Amino acid sequence: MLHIVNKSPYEKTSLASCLAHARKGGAVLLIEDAVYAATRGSVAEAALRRAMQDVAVYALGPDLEARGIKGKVMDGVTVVDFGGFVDLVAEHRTNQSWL
Amino acid sequence: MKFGLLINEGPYNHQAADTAYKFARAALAKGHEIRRVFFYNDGVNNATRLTEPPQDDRHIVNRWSKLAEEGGIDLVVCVAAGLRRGLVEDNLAPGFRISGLGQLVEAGIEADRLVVFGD
Amino acid sequence: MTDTRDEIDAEEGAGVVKKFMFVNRKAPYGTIYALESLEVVLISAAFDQDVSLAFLDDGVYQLVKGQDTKAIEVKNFSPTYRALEGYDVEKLYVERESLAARGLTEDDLLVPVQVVSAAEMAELMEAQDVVIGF
Amino acid sequence: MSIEVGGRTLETDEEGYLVNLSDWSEEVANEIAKAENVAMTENHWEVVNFLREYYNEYQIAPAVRVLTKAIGKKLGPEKGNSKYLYELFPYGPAKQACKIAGLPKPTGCV
Repeated sequence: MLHIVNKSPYEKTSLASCLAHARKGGAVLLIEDAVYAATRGSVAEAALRRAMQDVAVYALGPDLEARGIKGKVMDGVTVVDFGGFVDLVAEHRTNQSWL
Repeated sequence: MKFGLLINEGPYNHQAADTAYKFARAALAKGHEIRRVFFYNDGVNNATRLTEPPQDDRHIVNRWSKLAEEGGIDLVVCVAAGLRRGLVEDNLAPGFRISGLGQLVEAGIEADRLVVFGD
Repeated sequence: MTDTRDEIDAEEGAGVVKKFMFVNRKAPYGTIYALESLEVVLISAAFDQDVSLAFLDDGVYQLVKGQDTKAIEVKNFSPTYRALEGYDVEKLYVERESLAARGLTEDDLLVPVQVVSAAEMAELMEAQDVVIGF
Repeated sequence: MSIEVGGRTLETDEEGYLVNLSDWSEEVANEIAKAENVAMTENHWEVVNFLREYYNEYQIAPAVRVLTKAIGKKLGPEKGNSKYLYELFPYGPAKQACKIAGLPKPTGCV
């Protein structure tokens, strides 16, 4: 299952809740303000690092660029463009937006 | 593959409508079909033809109208959510139509993937 | 009540049965999401799909007993959750961890529900065809 | 728009639904029914009263499917079908019975 998160981890608990429900083999895509969670050296990094043992983590490149943090993405996060976003949705039988 | 999109936020206030639009364009570019875009909650405000943003910014409403015209995409505005917010036939932008919530459920049934964009 | 458009749609969509889950993670009244989510659920019932509702995080507040909105002059839609059974929407899952974190128990809720763990909730989500969260 | 009932003028929307639900009374119901060309009988009142009770309990007007099922349970299977309801309210229970019962206009349909 693909989980889509769009909230900064410092504003809402959406990412934490998503990670608590993402099952082994699933994927998490960070878009909009959620891309801040992928920042190297941030408080959110540890939680994401733990999640990566079970799920693949992606971040939307255009949102990283817009926010000036493209160069600060932590290792292990795969950056995708909108085409990659479409592919992720297509590849997973189901998806869920954690609004 | 057939996609259905649900948009729950208005234009400009939240990025959801922009993300959904970029997603729709990317899906079409990859040869997928957009079965329907359903506008619900404040998302109905994507459909008001009275929208006039400054010229140096994207025109979210016209962009949807153009997508509908070019791609024959079915843009459906929820009647109940629209009535609550003053969005009716009179101020509906080209390419949109107003219909019931059943159109959202139907899109969920008929599309291979339904993706929700909101706040 | 809908005796035109939506029921015609429902008949046309006959045949396919998908598993729909509506995920409620937001509290009522502060925003409209809970109410408009419930409105979709009521319509979806006409399509003979396999519908379930998940309540987790602040969504569990939607089901708390004793809501009285008179003083804020907002429509109290909490009684409508009790109508769901008549719509054949009978799968209401509430996450145990979310209740506990908010100092709530099953006795605080206004409808019969199935309380499940976060792990069970994750499994339920995974088993769906369409997941709509507001 | 408005209707006159017992010397009072009550506001309605363009389709004839009451604007203020608290204006409703049996007299008002009869007046709305007259405008709809529905001659109220015991059978009509059964449905109208049922709708009011349902609304008071759940804060929504039931879908027709749900209404017929619930009516069948309460008033007997010969009444729990849409044919019976449409005979009483030719333009449909949602459009006419809800209006006469003083419920909000159903928004789900166009």
